[in-house]
Amino acid sequence: MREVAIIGVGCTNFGEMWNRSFRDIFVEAGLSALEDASVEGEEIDALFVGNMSAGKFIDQEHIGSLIADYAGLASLHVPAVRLGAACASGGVALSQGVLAVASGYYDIVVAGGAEKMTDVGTGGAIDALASAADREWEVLMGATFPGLYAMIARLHMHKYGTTREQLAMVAVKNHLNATMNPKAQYRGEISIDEVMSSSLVADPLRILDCSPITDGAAAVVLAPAEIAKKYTESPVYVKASAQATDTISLHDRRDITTLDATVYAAKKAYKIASIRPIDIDLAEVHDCFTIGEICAIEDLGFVPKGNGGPATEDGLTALDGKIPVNPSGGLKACGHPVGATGIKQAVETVLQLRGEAGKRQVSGAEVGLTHNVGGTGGTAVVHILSINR
Amino acid sequence: MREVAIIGVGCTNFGEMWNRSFRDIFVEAGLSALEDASVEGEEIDALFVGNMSAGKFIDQEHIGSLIADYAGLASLHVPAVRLGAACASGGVALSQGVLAVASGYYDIVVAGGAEKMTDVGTGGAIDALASAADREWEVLMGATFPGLYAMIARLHMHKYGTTREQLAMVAVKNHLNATMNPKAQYRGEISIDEVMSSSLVADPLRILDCSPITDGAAAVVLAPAEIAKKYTESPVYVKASAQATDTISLHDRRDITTLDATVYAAKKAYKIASIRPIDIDLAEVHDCFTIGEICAIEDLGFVPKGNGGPATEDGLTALDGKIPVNPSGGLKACGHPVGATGIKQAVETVLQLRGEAGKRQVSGAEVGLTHNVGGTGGTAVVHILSINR
Amino acid sequence: MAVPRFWRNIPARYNLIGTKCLTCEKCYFPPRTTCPACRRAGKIEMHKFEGIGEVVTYTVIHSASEGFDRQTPYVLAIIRLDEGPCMTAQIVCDPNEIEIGMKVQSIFRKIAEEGPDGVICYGTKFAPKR
Amino acid sequence: MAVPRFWRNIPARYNLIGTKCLTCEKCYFPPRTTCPACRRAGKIEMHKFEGIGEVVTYTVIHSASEGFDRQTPYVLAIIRLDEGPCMTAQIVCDPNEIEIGMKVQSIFRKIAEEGPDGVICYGTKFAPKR
Ligand SMILES: [Zn+2]
Ligand SMILES: [Zn+2]
Repeated sequence: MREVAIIGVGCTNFGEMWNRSFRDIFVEAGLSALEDASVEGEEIDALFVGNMSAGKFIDQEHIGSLIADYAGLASLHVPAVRLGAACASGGVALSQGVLAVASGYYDIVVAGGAEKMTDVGTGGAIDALASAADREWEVLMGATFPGLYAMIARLHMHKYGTTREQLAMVAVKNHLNATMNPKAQYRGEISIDEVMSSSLVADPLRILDCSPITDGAAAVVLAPAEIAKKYTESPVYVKASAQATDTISLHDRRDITTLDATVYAAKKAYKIASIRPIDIDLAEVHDCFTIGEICAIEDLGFVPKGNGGPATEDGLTALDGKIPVNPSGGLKACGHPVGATGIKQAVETVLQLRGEAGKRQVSGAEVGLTHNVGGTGGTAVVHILSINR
Repeated sequence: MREVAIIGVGCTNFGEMWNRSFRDIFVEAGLSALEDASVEGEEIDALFVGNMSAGKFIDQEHIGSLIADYAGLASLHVPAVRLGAACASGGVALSQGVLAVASGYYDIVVAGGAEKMTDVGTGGAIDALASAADREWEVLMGATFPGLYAMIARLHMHKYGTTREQLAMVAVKNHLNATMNPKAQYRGEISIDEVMSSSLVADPLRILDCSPITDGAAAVVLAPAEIAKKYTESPVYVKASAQATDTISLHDRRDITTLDATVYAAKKAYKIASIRPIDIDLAEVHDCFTIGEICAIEDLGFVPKGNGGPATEDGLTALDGKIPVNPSGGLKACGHPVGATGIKQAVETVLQLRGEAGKRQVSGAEVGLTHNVGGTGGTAVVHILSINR
Repeated sequence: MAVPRFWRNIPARYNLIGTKCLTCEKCYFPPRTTCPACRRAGKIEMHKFEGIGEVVTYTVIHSASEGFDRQTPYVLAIIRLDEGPCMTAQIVCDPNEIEIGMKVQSIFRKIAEEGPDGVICYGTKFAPKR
Repeated sequence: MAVPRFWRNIPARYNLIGTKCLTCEKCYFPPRTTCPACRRAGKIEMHKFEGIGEVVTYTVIHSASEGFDRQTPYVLAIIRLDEGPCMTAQIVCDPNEIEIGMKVQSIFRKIAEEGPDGVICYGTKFAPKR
């Protein structure tokens, strides 16, 4: 199989965009990625569209065709496929795009993701998000999505002594990073006290532990590594793309506090890339809730199991720490347009590896990791990106 | 890239299955395909799940994880991805599965599709199906899905002299074929008169011109051709897999009576397989409405443009015709569980090529074609299957 | 009939406002942020259509979606506007009167009954041009 | 709360009926048509659970989904049933009383308010085992 490179990236602002539609934001992200890659529409072989639930959010399926159409690719009959794995939809769109280029079947592929969440009210959005969990045996039993992560948090605190403050520190760090990201939904700092006194959603999680409802889209352009330099001075190479699955219901997991899908996907990715966790210079991880980031840095092997809280407290994951996590602000502060998130993580990582991340630049970053989770861990997708081929 | 073979197939009965859930039917189809292939769960490298709208039909996204879980593959952490392109979701699941094996990335892949449509009422099902069209500029302007195909039919009749009777003959033929298919939703013959006097849905289309609302699931097991004989005496080889896109809205097409996505996907498939339309021994085509089959046999190159009606009248596409079309009964009579259809077409074609199609067997069939359409032609997927490697 | 989706498109729905690409001079309805022909080379501006066109094909809807069911049977058509683009819309006329090639002109009408969100949807229909 | 989805599961929801695999002797709730461990080698039969278990973890829901919002705050837990499998359910108790490891027993209760389809959902909750 061929090596694959990311030759262009694009991303909309993240936030509430009342005056813009799903098709508008997707096209904006896609075209800015094409422009970044200096790729013409005629060169595109296929389009991979990550999306969690356009059916529930905008009453529209068949979004592959819709996006190809509005991007001006319909008259070229460019194949477009929609990919989904709940909150990991962007991650699977990226991994299928990588696979398609690696196979030699396609050369230039656009992998994008989008979610337009504010066309329904908050109730509608909460309902759509709950469809990432088992509707029958979690949601209809009274579970909410934050409630499921709250049960992970509760047991993590019980087993490992993780503190409420340590959870808050994840939010504080990611909001601080987001102040340096002009595309982020939230651009103001928050304090531990503010997190701790924000309203309870599902004990112990409070509203400032939760990622927001966001409109947004992101896209990357993929090409075989051997021709990447034709398009860009600074290709970023996909060293590994790995995905793993677990039970859809949290209650059926081997261990409630470990996302085995993350563990397996990461192990596979490290093996493919011949890279160890210690070699990673920065990571964009799936902090849909603060506890999500604590579990992620453990399950990705950055710290031993149970040490996620103290490691966060010690600043390991801060922008100037040993392994900066979520320099973009993460899902928590940059925003979480579900289907876009996995792609946006790649966009941020590419910007960091190119040294184009502005004030939030991680200095000297050469290898980055992205980690995208579906539901409470039913799916996990890990990518390792590097400036070194 | 490697050649790919289908080494096992499975399919549920099609129809209204009030007492069975989405997960139940998918697992049934998947396990029967594995059994047919003599493949163990431990050998499966990935799962590709075609589905149009589980979000709207059963309020459940994240169905990759759900299906992997209920098939007993979660503890193996087998990656599972959901693929969608409206009514062509099964077709894209198959094509992505083929790509994944062809690339060498995976060896044994299950490509399946399912739709559980009767958990919502008829109104809910119609609304979900309408999301295959442009919700904003077709549906909110008063279009229904049958209404869009009715406009294709009207113009086809106007331009080419296609008769109302010829449309009915598609339904009559496919219902006759379905009497010989024990898995079909409708097992009784119908007459031209019955079609012509059935209630008007969208003039000129009547209720017996329309495919029904169906629950069902289907699955195939894919393997590299070089190891296929390890699993089965009678592998069926995927000679081509091609997909094309067009505008989502019917009104934006170059020609309302031609599905250019079909034309392009078919041309590409014939080229890849080095096969001409005349070499095809049977075809399973997308007859969501009777006019759909008329357009399909033209756009696939079986007859010149405009000759679909007379060709049907002359028996060209009958089970004993020159090119039998929809021996399974098609979407029209076998049933149309949307996300399953593209896979079921492959299942039927494999059975035909193996000579295991019972009373509806097309004698001496060696090469078959499947044709799956999303929406009114925003997506088309064509596969060519053969017993000859 | 979710609220933001509908209101966002009010200029297009009420006044037949689409876009024109100054690069290739092609007109589009509904409005597009990108010219599908020119893509990044396209230069887009708003364009108000005259509302005159011709029926490309049509159907009479007997079984309608929610919000439209009290209007059945109604005529639905694909109309080619004089400026070039085609659109889908209802034609206010006797179902026996409609035919391919008929000249039509736009009118402002209620499109659908009050939806679940309490929105009455107004917009563009067409009528035979007299 | 679509009707068929709910009614199809009534034996499981009302009476805690799941499945047992005779091959590996593992019990499953909710019922499964296939044993995830044995797959095709598994032999499945119905199994009624005793309804006794232990709290693995819990939360107190303050912001609930539609149908559940009149019950807030309520306790939600993952419960390990004595027969092995875990399930998610509400615990009828004071939010201050709940703790990890608490023994609980099943009770039959209304689960959610009448939904948009007019169904009142009954099923299994748990209470502290006295
Ligand atoms: Zn232009
Ligand atoms: Zn077993």
